Amino acid sequence: MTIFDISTTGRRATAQAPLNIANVDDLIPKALQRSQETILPEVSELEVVRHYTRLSQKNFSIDTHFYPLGSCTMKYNPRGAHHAASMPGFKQRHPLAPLVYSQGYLSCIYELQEFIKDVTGMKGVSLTPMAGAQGEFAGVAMIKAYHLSRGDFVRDEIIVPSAAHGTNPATAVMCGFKVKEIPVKSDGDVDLEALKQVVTERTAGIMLTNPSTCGVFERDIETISKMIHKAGGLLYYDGANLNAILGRVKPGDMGFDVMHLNLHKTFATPHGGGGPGSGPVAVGERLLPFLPTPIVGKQHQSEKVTYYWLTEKDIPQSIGRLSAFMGNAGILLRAYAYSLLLGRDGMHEVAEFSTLNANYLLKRLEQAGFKIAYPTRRASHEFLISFSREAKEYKVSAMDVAKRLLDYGFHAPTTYFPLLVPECFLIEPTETESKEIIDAFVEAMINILDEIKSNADIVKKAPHSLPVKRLDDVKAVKELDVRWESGKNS
Amino acid sequence: MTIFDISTTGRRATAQAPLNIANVDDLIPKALQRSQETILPEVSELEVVRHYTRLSQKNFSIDTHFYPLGSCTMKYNPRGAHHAASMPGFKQRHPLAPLVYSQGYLSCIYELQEFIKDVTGMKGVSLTPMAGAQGEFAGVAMIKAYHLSRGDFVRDEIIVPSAAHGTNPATAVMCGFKVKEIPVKSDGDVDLEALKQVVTERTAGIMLTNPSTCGVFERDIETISKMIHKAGGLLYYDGANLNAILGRVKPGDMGFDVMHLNLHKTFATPHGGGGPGSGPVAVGERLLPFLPTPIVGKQHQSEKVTYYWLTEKDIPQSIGRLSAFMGNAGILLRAYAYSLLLGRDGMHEVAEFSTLNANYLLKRLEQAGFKIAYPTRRASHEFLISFSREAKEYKVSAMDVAKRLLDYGFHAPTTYFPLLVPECFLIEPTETESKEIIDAFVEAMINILDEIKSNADIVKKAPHSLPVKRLDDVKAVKELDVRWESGKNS
Amino acid sequence: MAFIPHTQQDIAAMLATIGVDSIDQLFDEIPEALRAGILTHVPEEMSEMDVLRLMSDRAASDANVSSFIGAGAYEHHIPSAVWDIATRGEFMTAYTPYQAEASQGTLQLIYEFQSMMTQLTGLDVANASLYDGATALAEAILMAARYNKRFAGKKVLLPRNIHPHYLQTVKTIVAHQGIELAEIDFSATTGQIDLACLAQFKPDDVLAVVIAQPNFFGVMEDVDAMTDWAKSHNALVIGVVNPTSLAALKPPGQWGTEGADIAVGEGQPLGVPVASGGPYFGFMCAKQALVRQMPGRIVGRTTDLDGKEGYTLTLQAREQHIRRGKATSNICTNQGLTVTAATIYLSLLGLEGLKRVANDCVVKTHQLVSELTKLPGVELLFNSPYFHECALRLPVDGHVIQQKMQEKCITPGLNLQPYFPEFGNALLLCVTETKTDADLSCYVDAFKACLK
Amino acid sequence: MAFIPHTQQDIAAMLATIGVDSIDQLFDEIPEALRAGILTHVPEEMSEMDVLRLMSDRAASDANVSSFIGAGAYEHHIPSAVWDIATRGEFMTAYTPYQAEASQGTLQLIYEFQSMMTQLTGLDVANASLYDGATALAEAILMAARYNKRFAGKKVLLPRNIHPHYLQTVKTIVAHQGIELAEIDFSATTGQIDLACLAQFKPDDVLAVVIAQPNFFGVMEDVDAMTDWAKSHNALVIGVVNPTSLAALKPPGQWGTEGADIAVGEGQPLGVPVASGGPYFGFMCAKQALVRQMPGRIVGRTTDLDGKEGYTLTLQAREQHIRRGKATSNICTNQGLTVTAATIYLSLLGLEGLKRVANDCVVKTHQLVSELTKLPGVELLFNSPYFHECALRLPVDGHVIQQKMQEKCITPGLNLQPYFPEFGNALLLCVTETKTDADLSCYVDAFKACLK
Ligand SMILES: Cc1ncc(COP(=O)(O)O)c(C=O)c1O
Ligand SMILES: Cc1ncc(COP(=O)(O)O)c(C=O)c1O
Repeated sequence: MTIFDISTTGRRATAQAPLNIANVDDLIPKALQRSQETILPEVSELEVVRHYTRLSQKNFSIDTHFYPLGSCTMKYNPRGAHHAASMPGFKQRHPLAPLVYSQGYLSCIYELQEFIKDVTGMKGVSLTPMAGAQGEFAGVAMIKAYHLSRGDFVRDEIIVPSAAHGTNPATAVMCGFKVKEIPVKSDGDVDLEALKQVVTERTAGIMLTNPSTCGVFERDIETISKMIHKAGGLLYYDGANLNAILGRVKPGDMGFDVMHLNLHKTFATPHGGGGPGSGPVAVGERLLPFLPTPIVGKQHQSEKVTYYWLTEKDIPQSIGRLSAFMGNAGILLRAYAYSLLLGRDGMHEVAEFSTLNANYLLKRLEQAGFKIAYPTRRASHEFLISFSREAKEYKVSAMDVAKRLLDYGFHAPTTYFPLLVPECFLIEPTETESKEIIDAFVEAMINILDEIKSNADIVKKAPHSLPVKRLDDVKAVKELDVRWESGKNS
Repeated sequence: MTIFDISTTGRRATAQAPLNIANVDDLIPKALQRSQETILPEVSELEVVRHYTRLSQKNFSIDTHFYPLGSCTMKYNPRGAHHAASMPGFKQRHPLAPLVYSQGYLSCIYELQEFIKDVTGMKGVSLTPMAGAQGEFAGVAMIKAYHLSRGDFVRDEIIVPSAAHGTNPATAVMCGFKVKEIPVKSDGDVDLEALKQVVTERTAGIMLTNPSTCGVFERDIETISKMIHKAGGLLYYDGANLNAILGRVKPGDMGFDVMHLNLHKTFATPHGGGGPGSGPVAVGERLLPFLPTPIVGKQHQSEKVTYYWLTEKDIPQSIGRLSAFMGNAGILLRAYAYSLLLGRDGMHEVAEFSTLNANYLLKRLEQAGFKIAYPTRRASHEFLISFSREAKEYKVSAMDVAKRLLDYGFHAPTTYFPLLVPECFLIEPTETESKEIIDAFVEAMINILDEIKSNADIVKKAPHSLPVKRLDDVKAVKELDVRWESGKNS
Repeated sequence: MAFIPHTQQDIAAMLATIGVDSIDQLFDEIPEALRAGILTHVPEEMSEMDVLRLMSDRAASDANVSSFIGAGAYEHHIPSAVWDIATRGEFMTAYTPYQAEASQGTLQLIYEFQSMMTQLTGLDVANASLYDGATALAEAILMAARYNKRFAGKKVLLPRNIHPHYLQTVKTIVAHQGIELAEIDFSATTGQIDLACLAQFKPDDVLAVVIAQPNFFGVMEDVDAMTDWAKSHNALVIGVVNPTSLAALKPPGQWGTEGADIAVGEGQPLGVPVASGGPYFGFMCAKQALVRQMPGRIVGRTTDLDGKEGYTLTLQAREQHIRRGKATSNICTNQGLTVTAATIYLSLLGLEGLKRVANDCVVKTHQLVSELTKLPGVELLFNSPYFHECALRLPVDGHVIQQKMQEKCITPGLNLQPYFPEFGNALLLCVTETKTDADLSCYVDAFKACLK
Repeated sequence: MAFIPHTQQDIAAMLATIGVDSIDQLFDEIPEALRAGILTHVPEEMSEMDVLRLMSDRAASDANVSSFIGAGAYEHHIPSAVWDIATRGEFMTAYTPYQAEASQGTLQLIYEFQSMMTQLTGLDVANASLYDGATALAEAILMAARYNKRFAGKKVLLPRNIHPHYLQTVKTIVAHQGIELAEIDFSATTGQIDLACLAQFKPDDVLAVVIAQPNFFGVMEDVDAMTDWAKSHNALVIGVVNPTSLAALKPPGQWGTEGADIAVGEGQPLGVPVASGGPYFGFMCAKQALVRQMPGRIVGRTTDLDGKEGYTLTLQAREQHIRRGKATSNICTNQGLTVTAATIYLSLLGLEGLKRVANDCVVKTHQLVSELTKLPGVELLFNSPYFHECALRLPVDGHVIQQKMQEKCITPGLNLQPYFPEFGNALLLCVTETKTDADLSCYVDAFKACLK
């Protein structure tokens, strides 16, 4: 039942709009007025509350379930950070408010810029990108601007490992680059030989995550860095995995020139059922002139500290503006609060305990007979296992296992990413989960393994206990139905 | 799994207490210090959030289910009223704050007193009682104080209809009275003959609800009122059913001398899983001197209006104080907001539409073959049906039907109250529910009736789809287990 | 038609089913004479926006004050998670868990709450809440009387150093049961119960002794001696305790050699905002022997048809809806939602966290008091150890200090004058963990200025 | 160890299972040289209480101003239910619904959102959101180019009366695709797109025309004429619309004879606080023919193994996680939670409610403007009908007015000077339903005082 199916003509939540309807016939030319009525739902306030409260209960979420979605860092989102960002003064501040009504907000944002410089080892930060992918866009656009500013017009290629997240190649293309994919070796590190082949004078840069999406630390990073820099290219760091090394290794120290952070991952801001996130970019010396605007500056005016906006006027070579205002301000405030809650020691602990949890879970699964993709390697904060054996022997796919895990009350890990490991799970427990829950997850996995051997059908037809059974994705594409229409079945 | 079962020694939600533990050894004598450690849970913040979020999902509630619990007025609790009462200035105000920091709060409370006088037709109001039962206590104590103040020492009896809510006789006893029960006739009205028998010079008063707990309007109320008053007694109005006549009939006009309101019913404040509620008392002229304190007064001081507290000094004959401060302030603020949201017309509509819904539901159930307790009467905002027939023919009890309704996604109506109607349901749909949901409820009832006839076991063993099956109440008493202990099964 | 979903068509269809022409007709059993006219004091309907604007303006006029009043309501940090979860619709808009199978969330939570409270108080059983601390004390006295049926002629000893409002509430509520309340005095030097006052009572003169720990003045009583004295006189001991303090202080169940019999108190410090005095909740714990005399709801663990564990209301035969006139109390609706908050609060804090809170309050109160008592004419009213509240003698009228400090948006504490005129100028102040060193300095500076 | 549950025993047991001696050892694959020292700019850990205190002090310093700025972010009443429900953990702490069966709540809600947006815009399909209105416009232009593959040499016409920040964002984002952007001017008298500027373009010169309705100045465009012109030149039409206004204004799908092809806009007015500029959300709707060129997530209705209806992400082959370099956009994380809020908002308001909001804004803006234009030297910048924003010419510097009105805690609007110096002293103001008559009087009084 959608909200449209509950709708009844003439019903209204009367408390929520002005009590009288103002006449605008003299103010809006007739020809511009709406004549066609929309079919928005007509429902009571109770119906709305009940409908969406019940809908919400159909979701798995961090607040209700272990959610080891690799590459996504589904850790506890502190309610305190949410409250701190929801103070009326913050919620009511207009983005174009005069500076005098902005010092509270700007001071938080300025400090967050400083924190991010600290943990990344970078020289400058712009918080405006609204998600990781927009951070990538900003970063690659800066790489482009850098080369162009030096009169270096031939560099039209960005190198990306085959294991990279889809946003990496997609971003490179959006920035007008060609993508050169390079393979990953069987130990999870980049194939240096292959890399050598593609590094040329056309190389604008390389995009890497480290630890990589294979769940291992790229050990040759210093070599890669030298190789790329020597060829005149720059290094982009995809910060999706920063959680694994937060406060322990600074991307700047690895030789990266530019990076984004996913605050909705590493800084524990809520994922919101798909967003909003925030993807600040941080840069080394070379890319400082190109940072996207606006940025918050700080000045001392006769004893008093004031904060202000740096715009294109201050950064004339900036790649420009990426949003109507300055990105996802509320997410930035949450990340700021999170930083304060953790403090510097807490930042280090994020890396330590997310790594401890991942390695412990890896070892337990290995002992239970699961196939580890990179068995000779330490896990970073996440790791890969493969169901290729089960797929072959029992015709049970990684997706089947994922669905079956839902029945056991666990959200499934990321499946089929990266693509190079067949039938894989990318598993990221995060530091905020306890040993007990990891042990319970292992137990469920062992049970499922037993089921695969004894009664594969129960796995193949899973889930059995959710609001719906296995959904038909193919039909969803073939018989495209993307909006409610009166009279359509429901 | 209780929160204790999740607990692990040494675990902590560190953000929630001071980071360092202060030493108090010099400040608290050793002999007074705690040595025995308690076993409070030791859990992380995520564990707490997850545990209680998941627990919450095991509840039915207005926000998730139709909840036609007779006598309880489970209507929509406007989120706006909740927000209005949760403003930081209200939440932070200390109950003993100086008047200068209290004018905002007191002005709301004063106006609520005025609103309540308006809808009850009474002369004075004290908002301090914290629930209906405490309002009853205040009211009956005032009746006692009134008689005593007149030197009338023999009145030691309170008359209560057999259909009355349990709090009525319990309150009378708490106030030191003997309870005289009188029967209700087969048409739901009080048996006037029987009443005549018990009205004597020992009659301190009578407690009535009108509409009564039988779901009908007591038509002889004027006669009763005269009868009691003539005998020197006073009339107490149990306001639990005020929803049925809000703004249409004022208890003061019916001859009642004192009453309580259940703001958590009639004024839509949330029931909170058992409370808090609020049970203001309103009185006619005679009982004004006895109102419990404190009350909010208003004065004009040189152009300026100020609000202040009336205490025992101002009301020397007051029955006194009923709470440490002034009752459930936050609930009063919600009720105030609700009054503003409804406005005077909205108040009338409460009575109209709660009555419309009840009569419609009654008629539909009657047509479907259910046995109506008072078929010749209009329903008030609620009504009684009886499963005595089904109990006899199919050995299915009202409780069985109640449990089966849960499987259909409806909270059960009130069962076995009032006791005089065997195997009964007291059904109160409230005005905020739609025709559609009432129709769906009727359909479920019809289905259950079919099941009773075709497959009674499915009803007798219900519920089948809830977190637990039918619970053993007898065991809960016999093997009393009212607290978690380490090592006990879980 | 705020919150009423009926369309004109709905109304017409429903009236047709019922077989009447108008909604008015549904009220035809009500005598004409009783029909009320239009309301006069309730204003016209307002939109949610207008109500929020109005009430936020009013709330703002009471806000932004740094308050150092305790006196029964304590400002503590409330973890953000507490009310985020407690106000989830499933908790907030459910009612008393009469249908246990559809209320396992609330029921299990109350069971956990009972478990936490018995742990904190060192007693055996707890109920699911009473209205507030004051009524909980009144109910405890009624309970003691029920337990000790031959109480006629025996007295309940109520020290004058419990919260004056508790004293008043108790008087109102127990007035009708023939229970004799004897107020006993406190020592003017120690602030503790005056042992000399007790000498008059012989064994079996006393039904119960009430002991507040800490007492209204923040002073800590010698609970062991008092409890042993009570026991030696065959009296029950009712402790009135601050739940935060229980993390630092000996629990009532451990007082003296036998322990207190009943512990009650105000639950507000456990995650409930001070909010003008309510909704708070009263808690009550007791020894096992008293369980059948307890007022209020109690949740028990049991099993379902499949043997799976579950929770349900138990011992309902004590309650008004079953026992009517013979119930242990008339209480029905209690303070469920604040209990929900407190349970989440206690889970988040744990004993360790609660102890940190308690100790921090104690230390900060002493810190402020030691600064203030350096000032001329400011001195401790009592020479006993105190917890997180302290009564001070002032060189000037407490009301005047209050008014002057108002200019700095500080409420310095409760002016004791109206409550205990015998002290002359006196102030009861409280510092909790919410106050920073800077807050204390502001206080001291503002206070100094008042003395000038 | 904020939020980390590990006890010493846990750590020891886990290390033993892994077979290492210390957590440090788990990092042994990382070259020594890369190990960072202690952080220097991140401060020491703070408790939640301290963080809330710090940030509430800061927030308070920005608060209590009555703002009349619109310019892309609009203060509207947000029903209390909206965020109470949107912030339920199940919505707020879930991620992109990759596991459809465990995400039916989010998926169905997005499906409902898509349905509402297509209804409002009069178009066929909608996506699940883009970052904000500005990026949505950029994506719409990229989408138009993908749809019309032979776009080389063709221009996208961008009127200078769209939001200047949108213009800047578009330039940043579409810079790398060889799309030619042609800025076109607006009429200095009407504020509308200057038709004279269009004469230079012949049929097939133009890839797409962007039309903002209302435009940055609040002025309403002749969308029918513009759309018909575009269509006669074989260009796509991209409408940039304010969603509140859609309740009152002709939907893009109805512009001209054929309707616009794509409609985008800022979703913030639908229940999202202005909150310093984000998180908001960009919406995008289009004609069916363009669906496979859409960026971002789309939810479709389908059935499960039992034939029961359910929801899932669909047309994923457009997206980066499947199509990588060939995806329709690099967007991955979108603005899900604000979409959740907007969906609840639209359900509560309905078309009727939204129209009341829209009309109230329109009327109040005109009310204020008519008062102000009575003052000497204050006049309308443009002579066209305007919606809920209006550009005024001032007799004094807008910045000075702003500073003076600050004393009354009023922000009178956006000073247009930095954006359009050619206007001289000019102000863009907006009045929404949140302002009362008293607020408008205060504004007028304060404004008058500035002119003295
Ligand atoms: C490795 C990696 N890179 C980039 C991204 C893109 O980040 P976002 O979703 O915030 O745009 C993700 C997130 O899903 C990711 O996992
Ligand atoms: C008829 C009646 N009277 C009195 C009460 C007692 O009110 P409360 O629960 O608020 O104490 C109730 C509530 O359950 C009731 O239904």
